[in-house]
Amino acid sequence: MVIGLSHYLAVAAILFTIGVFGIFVNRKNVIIILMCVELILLAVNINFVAFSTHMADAAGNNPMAGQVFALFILTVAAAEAAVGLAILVVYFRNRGNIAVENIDLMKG
Amino acid sequence: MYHVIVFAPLLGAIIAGLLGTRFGRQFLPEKPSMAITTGLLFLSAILSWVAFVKVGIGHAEANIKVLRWMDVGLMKADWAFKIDTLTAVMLVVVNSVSALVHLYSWGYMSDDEYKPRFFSYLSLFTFAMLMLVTSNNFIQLFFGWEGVGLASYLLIGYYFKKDTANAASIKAFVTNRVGDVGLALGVMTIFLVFGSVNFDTVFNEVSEKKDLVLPFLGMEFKAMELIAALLFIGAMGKSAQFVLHVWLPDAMEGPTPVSALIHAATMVTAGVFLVCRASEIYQAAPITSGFITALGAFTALFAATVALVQNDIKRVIAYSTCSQLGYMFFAAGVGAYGAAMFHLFTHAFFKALLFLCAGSVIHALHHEQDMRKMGGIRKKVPFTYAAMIIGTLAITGIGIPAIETKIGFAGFFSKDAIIEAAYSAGIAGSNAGSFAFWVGITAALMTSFYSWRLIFMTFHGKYRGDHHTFDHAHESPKVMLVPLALLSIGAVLAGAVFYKYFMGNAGDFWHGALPSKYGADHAAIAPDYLMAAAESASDGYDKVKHTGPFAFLFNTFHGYPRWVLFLPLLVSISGFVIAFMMYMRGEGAAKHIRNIEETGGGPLYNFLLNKWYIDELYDATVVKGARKLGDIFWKVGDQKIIDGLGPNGVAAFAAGAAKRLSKIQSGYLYHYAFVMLLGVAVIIALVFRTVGG
Amino acid sequence: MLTVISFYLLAFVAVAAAFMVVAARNPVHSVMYLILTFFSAAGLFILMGAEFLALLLVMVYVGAVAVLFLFVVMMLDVDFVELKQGFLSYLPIGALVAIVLLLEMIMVGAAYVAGETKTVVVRETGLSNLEAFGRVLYTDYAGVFEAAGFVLLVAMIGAIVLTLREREGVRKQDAMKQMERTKETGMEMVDIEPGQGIG
Amino acid sequence: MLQTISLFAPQLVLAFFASQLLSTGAFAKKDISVGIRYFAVGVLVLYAFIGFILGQPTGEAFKGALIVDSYSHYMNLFLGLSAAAALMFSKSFFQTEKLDRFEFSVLVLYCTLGMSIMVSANTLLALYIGIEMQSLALYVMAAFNRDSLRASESGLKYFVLGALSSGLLLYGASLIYGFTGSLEFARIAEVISTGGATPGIIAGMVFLLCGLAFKISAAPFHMWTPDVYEGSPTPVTGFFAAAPKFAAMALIARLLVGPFGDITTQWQQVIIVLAVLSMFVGAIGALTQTNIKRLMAYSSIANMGYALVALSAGTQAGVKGMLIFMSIYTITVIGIFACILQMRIRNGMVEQISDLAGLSKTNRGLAIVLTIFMFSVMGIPPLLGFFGKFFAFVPAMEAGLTWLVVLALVASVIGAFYYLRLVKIMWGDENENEFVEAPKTLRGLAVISALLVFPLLLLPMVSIPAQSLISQAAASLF
Amino acid sequence: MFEGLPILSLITFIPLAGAFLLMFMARISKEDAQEQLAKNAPRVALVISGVVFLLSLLLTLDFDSSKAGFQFVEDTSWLGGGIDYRLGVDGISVLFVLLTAFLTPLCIFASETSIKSRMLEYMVAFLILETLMIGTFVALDLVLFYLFFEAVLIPMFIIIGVWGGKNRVYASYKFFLYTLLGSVLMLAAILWIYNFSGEQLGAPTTNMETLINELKIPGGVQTWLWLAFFASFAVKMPMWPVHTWLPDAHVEAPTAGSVILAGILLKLGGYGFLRFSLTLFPNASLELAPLIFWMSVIAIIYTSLVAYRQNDIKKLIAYSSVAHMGFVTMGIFAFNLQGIQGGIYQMLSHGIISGALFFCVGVIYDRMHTREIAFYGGLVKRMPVYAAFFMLFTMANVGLPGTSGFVGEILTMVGAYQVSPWIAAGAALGMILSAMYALHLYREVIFGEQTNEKLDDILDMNRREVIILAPLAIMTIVLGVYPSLITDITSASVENLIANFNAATATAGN
Repeated sequence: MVIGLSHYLAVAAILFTIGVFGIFVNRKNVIIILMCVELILLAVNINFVAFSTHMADAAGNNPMAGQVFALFILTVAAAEAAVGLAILVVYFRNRGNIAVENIDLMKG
Repeated sequence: MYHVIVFAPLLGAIIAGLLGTRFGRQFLPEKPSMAITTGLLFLSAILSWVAFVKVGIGHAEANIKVLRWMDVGLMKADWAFKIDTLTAVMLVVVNSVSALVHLYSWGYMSDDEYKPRFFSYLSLFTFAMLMLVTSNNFIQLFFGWEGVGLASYLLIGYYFKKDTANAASIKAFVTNRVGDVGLALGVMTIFLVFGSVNFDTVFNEVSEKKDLVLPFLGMEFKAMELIAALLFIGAMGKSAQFVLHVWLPDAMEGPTPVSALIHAATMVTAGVFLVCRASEIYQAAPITSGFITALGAFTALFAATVALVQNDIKRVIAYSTCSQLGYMFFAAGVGAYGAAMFHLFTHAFFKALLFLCAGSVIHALHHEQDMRKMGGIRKKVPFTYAAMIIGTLAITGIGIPAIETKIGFAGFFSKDAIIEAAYSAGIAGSNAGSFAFWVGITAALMTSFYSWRLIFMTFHGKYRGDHHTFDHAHESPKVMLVPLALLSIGAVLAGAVFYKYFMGNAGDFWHGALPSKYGADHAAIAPDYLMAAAESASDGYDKVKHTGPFAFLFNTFHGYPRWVLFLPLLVSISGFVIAFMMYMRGEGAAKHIRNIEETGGGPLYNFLLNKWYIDELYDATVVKGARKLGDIFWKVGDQKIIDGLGPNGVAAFAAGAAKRLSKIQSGYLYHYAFVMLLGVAVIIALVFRTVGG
Repeated sequence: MLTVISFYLLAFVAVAAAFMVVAARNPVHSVMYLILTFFSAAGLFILMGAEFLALLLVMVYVGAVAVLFLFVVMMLDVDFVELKQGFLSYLPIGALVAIVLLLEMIMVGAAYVAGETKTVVVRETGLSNLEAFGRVLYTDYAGVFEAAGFVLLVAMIGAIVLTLREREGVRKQDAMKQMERTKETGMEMVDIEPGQGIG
Repeated sequence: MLQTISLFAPQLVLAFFASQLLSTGAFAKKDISVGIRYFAVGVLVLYAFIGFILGQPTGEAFKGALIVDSYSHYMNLFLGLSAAAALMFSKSFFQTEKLDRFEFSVLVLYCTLGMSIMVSANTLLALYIGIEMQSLALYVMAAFNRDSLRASESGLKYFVLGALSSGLLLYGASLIYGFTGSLEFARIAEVISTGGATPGIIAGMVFLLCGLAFKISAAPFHMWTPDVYEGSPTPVTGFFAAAPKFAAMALIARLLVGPFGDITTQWQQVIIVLAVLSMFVGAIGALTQTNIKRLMAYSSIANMGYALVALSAGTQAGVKGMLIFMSIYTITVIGIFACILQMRIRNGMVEQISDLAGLSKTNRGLAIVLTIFMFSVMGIPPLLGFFGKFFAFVPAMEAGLTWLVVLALVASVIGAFYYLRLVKIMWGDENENEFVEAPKTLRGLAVISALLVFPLLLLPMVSIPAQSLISQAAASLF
Repeated sequence: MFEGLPILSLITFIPLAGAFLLMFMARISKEDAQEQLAKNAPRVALVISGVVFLLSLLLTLDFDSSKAGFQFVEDTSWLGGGIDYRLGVDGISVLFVLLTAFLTPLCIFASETSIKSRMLEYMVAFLILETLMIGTFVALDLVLFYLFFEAVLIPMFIIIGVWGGKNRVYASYKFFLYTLLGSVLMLAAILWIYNFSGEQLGAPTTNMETLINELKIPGGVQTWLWLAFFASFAVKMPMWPVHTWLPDAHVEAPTAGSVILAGILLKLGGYGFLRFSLTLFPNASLELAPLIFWMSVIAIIYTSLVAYRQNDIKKLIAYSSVAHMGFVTMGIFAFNLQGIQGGIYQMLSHGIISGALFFCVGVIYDRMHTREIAFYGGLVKRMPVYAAFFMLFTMANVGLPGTSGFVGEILTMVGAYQVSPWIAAGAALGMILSAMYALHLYREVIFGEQTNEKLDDILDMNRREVIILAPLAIMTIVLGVYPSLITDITSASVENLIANFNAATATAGN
């Protein structure tokens, strides 16, 4: 049994789904949602790396691009996390808690 | 000349209408506007007689184009005059009666506050009627047709404050419209068949298109029958024939001169005129002609029965008019167009006379019209009384039959001519003809009865109304009496003088305006097809010689058995006798009136009094039906169905959808995320479904 | 064989930890599980031969992001929130959608495997992973790299704009102010009357 | 070298001046936000026109990461000007709300930089970086009024969902990368045209589109829009509604006809689903709204649907139609927000539709201008909005999507209802509020865009060059 | 007369320029001058629309009625891609231009006293409306036509919505959305045609002349396109069963609004049928003519009966408008000279008559502020002049010969009769019903005893009202007596239209 690309893809898919699932079943607090987002990004990263390392060595294929992309995702995810948490903090200051159920001031 | 004849009344109407009424700040005072209209009308009338002589005797027919009118493809109709004898006769009738009515109205309407308006309407009516009779095409005829309808509407509703007058005017207009629709459809059919609406073109081509068959409303008809029938519907409306007669009695709400002018002498005869005008077509339409005969006869009878019991003086005369029109129609139906026109002509005089006399009585009694409240006023209004007697004698057809010298009142000649025509048609094999003949006789009996009943109830016996009124009753002023006198002369002489012309005994009077197939003397002869049938029949009416004391009755005079000639006179006299017995003997009228008040009258009496309940029937079906249907269409159709399912329904649906949508938009992050992911899942599934992967 | 075992181990840990991130009641625990997920993922990266990214993942995510999370969780002092009634009734349909999504994604992966036979690993090209990065990152991707820098800058501006509050009455260092200080401004000569103190 | 620089001059201008302004602002002793705003506006205008100033150079920059063509020039023009307009009308709002900070201008500049990268993106990586740069700036701007619960809530929602959409987008990108072996658009297109559409590519494309659909708030990825529009400070909402939408739409167009040009039938379905849902959700959702910003959110959802109808044709005419539609929509939206920002009564901003009651009496000019916008966005001729729709639907018709066009038209009738309500309230209802005089800039902006929306642009001398510019832009994608 | 002068553009856009002038004046004038300006606005508008009327009168006189094609054609490139700015008139449209130009000044004149608020805006709206209406009739480009056709909604919506009665909101919405829904379907069809013309003719175009003469649309599609156009025109006409917006709109609209609505806007539908349905989709027209026929007849009978039961004067007249429009559609789809000429005639005459009737209602509404039939009664005593005018127009509405109403009705019926006697008979039934409701109205309002004390001081028509109604009355009679005034102008174009139609349906072979 060889561990091939599809194995990694499956792991990534599962992580992605957990992340997604976490977003919409989570009723506790927003910060978990942010973590779920990180999970999603991680899943994507696994995808990229897996594709990149299992790529056919054909003309025009660019194996490194996937890893570079993953690198940038890491970077941007960090930036995103910073902004996200900043917004969260602002929200917390205004609202006093970060329960997801309470974020419904605007609707309709 | 013809321009003047036709347009003088219009000019009068415009002047009086625009300048004389308050509509135009009354630039003209009352008197001048009345004088102008009346003067112009007299001018017109005099010229009409001139024209009558020129055309009827001198045969100076004319075709005059006035102005282009409709010109759309083949649909060409101009404002134009076709002057032939038929027109000339009508011109004389219309203008003479109208002029006299104008004059009469000076007196009758003297205490009215809108006189110029009234005169304007009268002149307007005259103009429309003239347009009708002078028309050279069906469209202009239709113009006149509806024009007189309008004028009659205006005149019936002249007392605009009276609700009954308003209702009557609308009823008249709408009922006429029903007929007009028939006429319009007839005109359309004519256009379809002939590709033209000009009289000359159309009538010349009748023989070619005789056997054409047309589909109409899901059935197949012979074109000529269809046209004839549709045109006749128009005639029924205007001439108040049964089914569409309901407006005429109600029209008596209008001032009496109006009744005389419109509802006796002119407008109501337009139908007869139309049938005569289109005689070429009717000649080619035997079935319809038969129907006309039957319906005309029936109307004559029906109206006469109703007239027997009416108490309103004008209504009696109105029903009498209706009945007389029936005579004219059955004459036309059996092909005796000349007789029909003749009766139209004479009837105009004596019926106008009767109405004007009635008007005079009403005027005298301060607008009392109920005969039950009259009686014994012959001394108060002797002149009117005399005139009325003359009129009654004329309508009942008193004269001496079966002699070469013509002696008799106007009605005698024309009515007898009609009855004889019906008789000969019946002999010739037309069932409708024989039906018409016997009905005509019966109706003549009734005519005589109700006419004399009117005389007796009004002028004889004791006065039954308010004595204050009686004391103030007085003979009408001279302006009213002059027309009475002139018309009386007409009622006496019109028959005797013009008999030979109308009946074709003095040269070719009609000169092609009517089918000219007349016997040597006395009355018309049935159309060709009937004659052919009669000749082939084995037992001709004059084959068997009668003997005995009354044999002379069965001998022929000018081809008719004498009893046919005597019977009308006989029933006429019988009618007088019955009426005399009932209303002159003893207490007379008063007893009858009391009797009915006490018992409420028998069922037959009430049936007749209520005019066979035709009005009620219409009210229950047509009027209520239209209302109900209108309500249903409006409240259910428009509001519930169309709006409910349409705009309002859609709006409600959209609002509902919006509400549901805004519920989904809950504000919760997880819902939002869920929707997004659901979207992704669905879209992927959707795309893959078609990819097949 | 070792790779197989390590793969399944790491994959299992990653998935389980990820699940716990969602399921844990205490946010602090969630963060911890997140860190565990990252570690396992880093292991997977190494299995695939992407050592540089594995290290980066640990450094950036565990070192920076996760700590940031932890910091915020602590700072906000988030309460434990009990699961509410609606949760369970909502769960099945949520799970259903998630599973559908998962199936779809796996289907895609499976299709790939069916279509692709030969897989190569980058390492065999003879370059180390780090070297390979180095060759392209500042050449081919220089522009994007610059842009990524701006992204970070934007994030920084954003974070500062949103959270920095210059409160009154808070003592803080002002370098410019310090440097601009001269003897004249920094020093005030006060003549103190005996027994008065500085008033 | 100069040639190369001229290629990415727009981005360079933005990056350089943004950083300059940032440091100027950071180190300035006083609050110089006003000055920086004007400067930023200048920068944006420069950015908008620089491509044209340099003679519309074309080529690839940054080793193929960015592509410069007529399309990107056109987009830069529009993005720059609409961002400048948004920045202009933020002034009075932020000043009166005491929120004015120079960082806002800088963020707008960076955001625009992100958008300019998006519209020029030639690889998935550049696309991602561009989107993130733009998005991060937008998240912050949404929450810019940090003391307002609404603003922070909208920022939070926007952020969380935005991150989720980024995840989707990235997942798609990874699939595409994996199945084509490259991130470059040209290479992807090549692989697809030779190897055909594998499920992986299609799935990747769908994920990618879903991620991008979020950015243009196409249903069912629209859920954030009403809340964020409502909560964000009004000028920010105005900015949201204009430039970023257009940029994302342009990016989608580039993606669809570029790398995915050969799988039109597949993406067409996605676009059609998005279009239909957006049109109807937008139209129906707006019916019950009482807040004018929320209303505009739904309106923008619906309008994105119409733009997608144009794109769904997948032809050059389709792209052209989309460009025309979005250009007109952008102008309109800027005008509308300039009007909304003028809704100021003595107690402060008002956002309720009912507050507009009797506007035609109290402020006739504003009422007329707003009426023009409403009828324009309804798509009633002769206003420009009609022509936007006209040119958007023609290509769809050409592509045989008659039913879609009919649906779109029906949706626009439903949509007309709520715009009408606005008109009715302005002209028909009795007035309750006395509006205070609006600042000149806002009035100017509103009037200028109203004049543009008014058939001024239809005059042959304007419409023909404008059309040729847009045609050229659309053609450069093919 | 007008060589080298873009006369149609002038006629079309002078009112718009006038509207801008008014707005500009309002903009620059000071606060205290506003009132003065509002007072003078109607006069300015009157002058402008008067100029337009004169110009269009000259245009009509200069029009060569012997030619069937378009005249005074202007053709300037506009949007590119075959969508150009093309104007022109033929025998059919020139009269509608004249009618519009004729009615607008009257409306403006009437509004000067009856409009109480926001005079300036009202005048601006009216002038814009005039531009749009004239534009619709002169446009020779499909898109340009649609532009004007649809844009009419804007000022009309505002006129009803702002200056309307109590229930104006509902009415204006209904009016707007109803008609909008109809016309967007037409827009879809226009888009299709535009696209199809590209396929068939090589280059896409919306030039109506080219499309009419050269485009051959295949049969099955014709039906769909026809239906799409029909949706729009039927709503505008309005035909049963999409007529329900009209009574509401009429009732709520201010007098002049009603006049324009009935006088011109309804004609856009009929004009559209003539201009597009018959020319672009001849086979579909032929195929679906029975549908139109039945809808027309149902409209005539149904709405007449509904009209009979109304208790609001305006609503009654509105319903009668629907019935009269039934004659128009019936005539047009008879496809013969009489029918089509009659349809055109009926539209023009109805424009005058119903306009006049709405003015008449306006006269008493201005005095008493109610349109309840029951409120009135016995007006003839106090208002003889009014009664006379009202009588004339009522009779014209009934279709009395001698008035213009008759010519249209009889021609359309003659036309329809040649195709189907059933239809003509049904329409003829409408003649009776029209007499019923019209006379009922007249009786209830004008005749009878005056019982309502509030009517004691009602004044007769003032000079202004007479000036407004007199030309309409004169036109009603002149056109009734001398219809060739109109039929001569239209005949060449209509004959050409029918010839083309017959040629197209004959070659199609079905």
